[in-house]
Amino acid sequence: MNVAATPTLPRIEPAMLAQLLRGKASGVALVLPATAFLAVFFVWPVLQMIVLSVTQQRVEGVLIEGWTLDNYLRLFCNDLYFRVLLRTLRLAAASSVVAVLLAYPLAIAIARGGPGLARLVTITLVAPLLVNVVVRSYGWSAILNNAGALAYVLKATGLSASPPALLYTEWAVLIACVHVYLPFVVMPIATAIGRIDPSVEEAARVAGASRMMTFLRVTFPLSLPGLAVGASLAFSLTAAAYVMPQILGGNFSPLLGTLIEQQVLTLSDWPFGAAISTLLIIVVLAVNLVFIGLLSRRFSRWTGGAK
Amino acid sequence: MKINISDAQIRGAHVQLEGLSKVYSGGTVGVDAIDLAVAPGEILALLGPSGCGKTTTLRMIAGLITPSAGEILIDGTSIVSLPVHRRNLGMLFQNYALFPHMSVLDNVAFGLSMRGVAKAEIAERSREALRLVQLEALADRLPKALSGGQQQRVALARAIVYRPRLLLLDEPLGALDKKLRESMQLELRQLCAQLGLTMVLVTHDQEEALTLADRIAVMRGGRIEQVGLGREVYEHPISAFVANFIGTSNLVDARIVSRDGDVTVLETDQGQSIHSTTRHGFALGDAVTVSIRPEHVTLAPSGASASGPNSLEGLVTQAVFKGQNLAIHLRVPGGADFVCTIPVAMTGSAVPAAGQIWRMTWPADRTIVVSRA
Amino acid sequence: MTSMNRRTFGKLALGTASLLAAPTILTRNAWAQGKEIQVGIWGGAQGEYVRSSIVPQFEADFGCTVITEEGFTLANVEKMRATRSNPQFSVMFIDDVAIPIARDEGLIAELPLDQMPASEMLFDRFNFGGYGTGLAISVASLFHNTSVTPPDSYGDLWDPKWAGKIKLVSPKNTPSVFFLIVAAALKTGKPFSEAQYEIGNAFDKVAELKPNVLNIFDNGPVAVGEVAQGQADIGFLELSKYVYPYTAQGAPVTMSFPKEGSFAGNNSQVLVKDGPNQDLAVAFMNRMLESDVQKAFSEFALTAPPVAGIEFSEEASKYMVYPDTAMDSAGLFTPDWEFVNANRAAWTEELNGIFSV
Amino acid sequence: MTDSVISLPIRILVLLLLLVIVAPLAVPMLMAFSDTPFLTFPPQGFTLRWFERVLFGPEAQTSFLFSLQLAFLATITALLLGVPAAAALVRYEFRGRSAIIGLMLSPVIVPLIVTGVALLQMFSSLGWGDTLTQLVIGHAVVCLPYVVRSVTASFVLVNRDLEDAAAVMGAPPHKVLTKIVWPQVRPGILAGAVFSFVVSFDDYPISMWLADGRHFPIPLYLHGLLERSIDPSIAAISTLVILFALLLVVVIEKVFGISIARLAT
Repeated sequence: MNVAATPTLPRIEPAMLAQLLRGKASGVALVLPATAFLAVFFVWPVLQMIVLSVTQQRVEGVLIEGWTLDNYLRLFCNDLYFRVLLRTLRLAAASSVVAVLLAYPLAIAIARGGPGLARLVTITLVAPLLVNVVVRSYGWSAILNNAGALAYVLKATGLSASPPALLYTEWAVLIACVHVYLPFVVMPIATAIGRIDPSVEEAARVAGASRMMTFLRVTFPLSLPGLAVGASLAFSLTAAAYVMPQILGGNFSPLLGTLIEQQVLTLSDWPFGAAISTLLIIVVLAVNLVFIGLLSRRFSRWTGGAK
Repeated sequence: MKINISDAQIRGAHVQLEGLSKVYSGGTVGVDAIDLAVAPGEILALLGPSGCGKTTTLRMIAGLITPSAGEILIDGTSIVSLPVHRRNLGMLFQNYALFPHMSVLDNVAFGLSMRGVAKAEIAERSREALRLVQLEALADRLPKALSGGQQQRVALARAIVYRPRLLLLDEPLGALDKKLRESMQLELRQLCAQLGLTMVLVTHDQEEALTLADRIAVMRGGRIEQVGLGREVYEHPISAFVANFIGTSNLVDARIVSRDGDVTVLETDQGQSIHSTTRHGFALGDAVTVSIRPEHVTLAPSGASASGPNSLEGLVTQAVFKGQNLAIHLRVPGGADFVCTIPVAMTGSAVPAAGQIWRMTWPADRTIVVSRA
Repeated sequence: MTSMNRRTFGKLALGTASLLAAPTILTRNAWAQGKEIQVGIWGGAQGEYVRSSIVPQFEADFGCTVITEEGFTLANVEKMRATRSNPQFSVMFIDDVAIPIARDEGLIAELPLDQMPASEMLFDRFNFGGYGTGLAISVASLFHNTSVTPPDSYGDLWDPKWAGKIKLVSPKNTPSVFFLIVAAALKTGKPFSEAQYEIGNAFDKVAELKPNVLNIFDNGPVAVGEVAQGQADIGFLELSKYVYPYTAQGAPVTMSFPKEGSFAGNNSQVLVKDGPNQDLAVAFMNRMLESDVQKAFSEFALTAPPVAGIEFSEEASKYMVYPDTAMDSAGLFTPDWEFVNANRAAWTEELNGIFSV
Repeated sequence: MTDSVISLPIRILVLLLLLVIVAPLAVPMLMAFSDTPFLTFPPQGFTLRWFERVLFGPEAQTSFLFSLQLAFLATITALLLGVPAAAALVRYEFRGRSAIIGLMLSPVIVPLIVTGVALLQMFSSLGWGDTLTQLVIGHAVVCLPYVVRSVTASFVLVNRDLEDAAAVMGAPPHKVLTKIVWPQVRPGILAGAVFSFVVSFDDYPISMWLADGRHFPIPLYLHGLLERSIDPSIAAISTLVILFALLLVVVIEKVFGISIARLAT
């Protein structure tokens, strides 16, 4: 090849890239920077926090050092934490289920709709992400409160004289969580649907399946990898949420995230906050592993091994 | 009740397309008011280059595309307003379109379960259909574990198991290798005859159309250029386009200079005279194209006396050995290129070689007059 | 531990620049030239005033750089903790509640009051044992929509007629402690000063309020705005510095002061132990206490100053309890923060248990 | 080729959903024009002064520009780390591969507030890095999962035959990379970049710990405003941010030549 034809590339580069594209050790070389980065700036500091939960505790407002399990004992001695844990799991599960249900029509619109519709849906989903969660939560509160937009519209249209009290209930928290995390569910599902060969769906319809049956028997099962990603994201993010429960739950339905924030910011009880965090991390991790494990094993049986 | 697909002779559907059109939202015309009829049990091929509207037509019959205008009648009843899944059709796709997450048996059973057939019966009929395509042994495999030919046979079983009266095929064998494709073509033909199915086939491969179909509709630019039995279309193309799309033709632009009974005399743009005794609808002075099939041309060494009215000398540019035939490419004065094929067995000692001049002759009754382009 | 980092370079560069730019200042505060301190301030009207008025003037006078960072008391304490080994802040604004904690954990230094001439005018009660000074005093009490007649006594709020109409302050916020003291006082019939030690026994009283509570609010300004909009009748309870800015702007919300008394919310400043440029930090804290600064600051934020001898317009004094004698007669109560801090975690857990459904 | 894949009822449902998604933003947007010093619905009167205050207030401007800078740097960092990692995770089999995938996605699981303070503690005990570097690192940690996720998905789809074909036709590896691989993974990388940018731009829990007065991202500024008083300038900022997002869409489509709709497919 003529060197003059590619003047911007130094000679060494092709060889280097060739090395990168082939060879086994290069795989390790490529993941190394990101792995090291996360090890240093994520795993290590978070581990330090977790260590805090077994080496320190706060007694009457003063930090005491030394190995202890008291922070964890406290989690199990008061039924408050168990209740909150259950609520967190319930809300996170509900949020991911509802988000998945709502995500499908949107994902189908993105993956199978015309370019105009796909564009509209994508922009509507992504653009609001730039608006802070707090503002969006107050937006919901402006809609859901008993003098708010929903009540206003319901009264003005005569649909309901006394709109249901939604604000400061778990419902409001659920609505806001679904709203905030929906885009993170739609995108992977849309990607998964986009990967399904349209003729497979057509074959189902010609074979006598209605749109609904085609979706249930063909599209849905084949979109499971996307569902796994989206649902687990919604679950994880909701489980750690603390803004929405505060603003929209009126603090009546705290989640583990709320308690962590409270321990850290109000009570400066880092060791106990770290203990709650550890509990949250373990629970979310376990749910994710089981959920994704189940789905992906299933799915790789169908399509895996192709490569 | 026991139903056996191979026993039950179905009377294939009678399909009629009337003024069927598809105009896309951008204004592009995909299919332009075509009329077509397919007889019960007939295999019709829609043949044409890509973008000619053949696939759009097939998908309109299937219900996957809504026509802009026109009617699709099956046994005299319009199906245009019926949704896809209520049309009771079978369809084969180019990439098989098997459900990757279902076993072979479940793939085949799909249509039956959509029709609410009882479970036991579904199992029985699905296995029966698999036996028909000789894949019963692979019933529990997933599609990814099958070869391309096996996958298409599964697709076939899936399409016929619920006994549709019309089978639509969208380039069904395009992804298979030549040998497999040929055997599948015969298998398909046999099966259709056995079941009495009507088939509409879309292909861009003239050989496939000729092998599989009873009749061929050659499409071009959203319209049907010519419909007819395979042999008829091959032997009597109405246009240079059809002549060249089905088989190979030597095409020479010419003008009709005189008519005498059956004999039409034409003069090529290079001034040579050609005689034709085939029927055509052109008048004196019309600008037409003359089509001569390579296998109808005979070659003699240069200088040999002309044995008929149609004779041209040309310079051999290439001689290509094709197994049974030898394809000789010649250039005639004035620049036109000709191809003629001669059976290897008949070449004897004198084989045309590049650089030699040879004389081509062909009979007037094999000289076809078609419209230009 | 610290190497020469970019911030140090920045200081050098800045110092040189201001040396050239402001030669006249050299004469008086030459020692402060080019130095930089970081001050943790609050958000809100107070923070806005500190950043837009006090800091620029101080920087001009001393030829130094003051970096302000908005936060709230407990986050600011947390930042001091997290950066204990390598302090970045020099001065922190925190509420008096956190001073004992910060002192006991060795996060803050004793003030060199002799180097702070303006501290002479400081009321005794606002020097917090030499570990900080007050900056702005608010009153914590009930706030209500002006269309509602507020109760004379806190006890009225337990009446079913307020069902679902009260916004209660979150355990996250300091006024939550005041609420617990009120509940204990109502339960025991004792004054605040004694009742505060019986909070542990008063949670049945707290639980009885639950049917009347619409929600528990974290964000004072939002809660005040919502009461102004009529989403709730009454707020239980918040500092005047969050309420009066609305009142002054004509929103239909104001404060009321039940007969049992109200609470003092003391915004304060502390000197971070081993923070950079302590001398400049002390000068800044002194500046915060100077009379003209305090007058303007108080009028802007509608709070009372911790220093004596300032005259206010009638319009401004409407919103503040000043001077110290007025604070006493208004029954402004300051809790025993050390006791509170030792028990707050347990109380919060109780509150969580009661109000989380 | 096929028309009307999406039936009318689904189309209507989608439009209704979009309305609901927009509503909690539209309501504050309407309030941004309200001539009252507090947020109220329905808005009363009409004024542009909140926009004026936000647009010409130096703090809002500085915060906005800083957030842009931060989100940009964090995204670049996350891309530089995440893209090669994602490529390797798809292309190579090596020991601990699934553990590394788990690691890459784990920052989503740990509550951000914990990650933030843990980082602050580490940075301060090491006395290392200026504020901007610390913020970029903190944000890159939380952005990385989104990048790895999107890019991994796009690498799975790359047709290896094309690479072989190009190589056979004489393309050297770097040409294969730029001419064959890059166009195929570009939408995935863009999707990762967009999500990363958005996550960083909207982050509060990490910035809360690592920011200082000179490096003050817009979410902190917004929280500051909320602590101060709830007036419609918060609504005005949100309105402006939405407009900015739409501008960004135009930039992505015109400059990168990628339809925004392809983000997901």
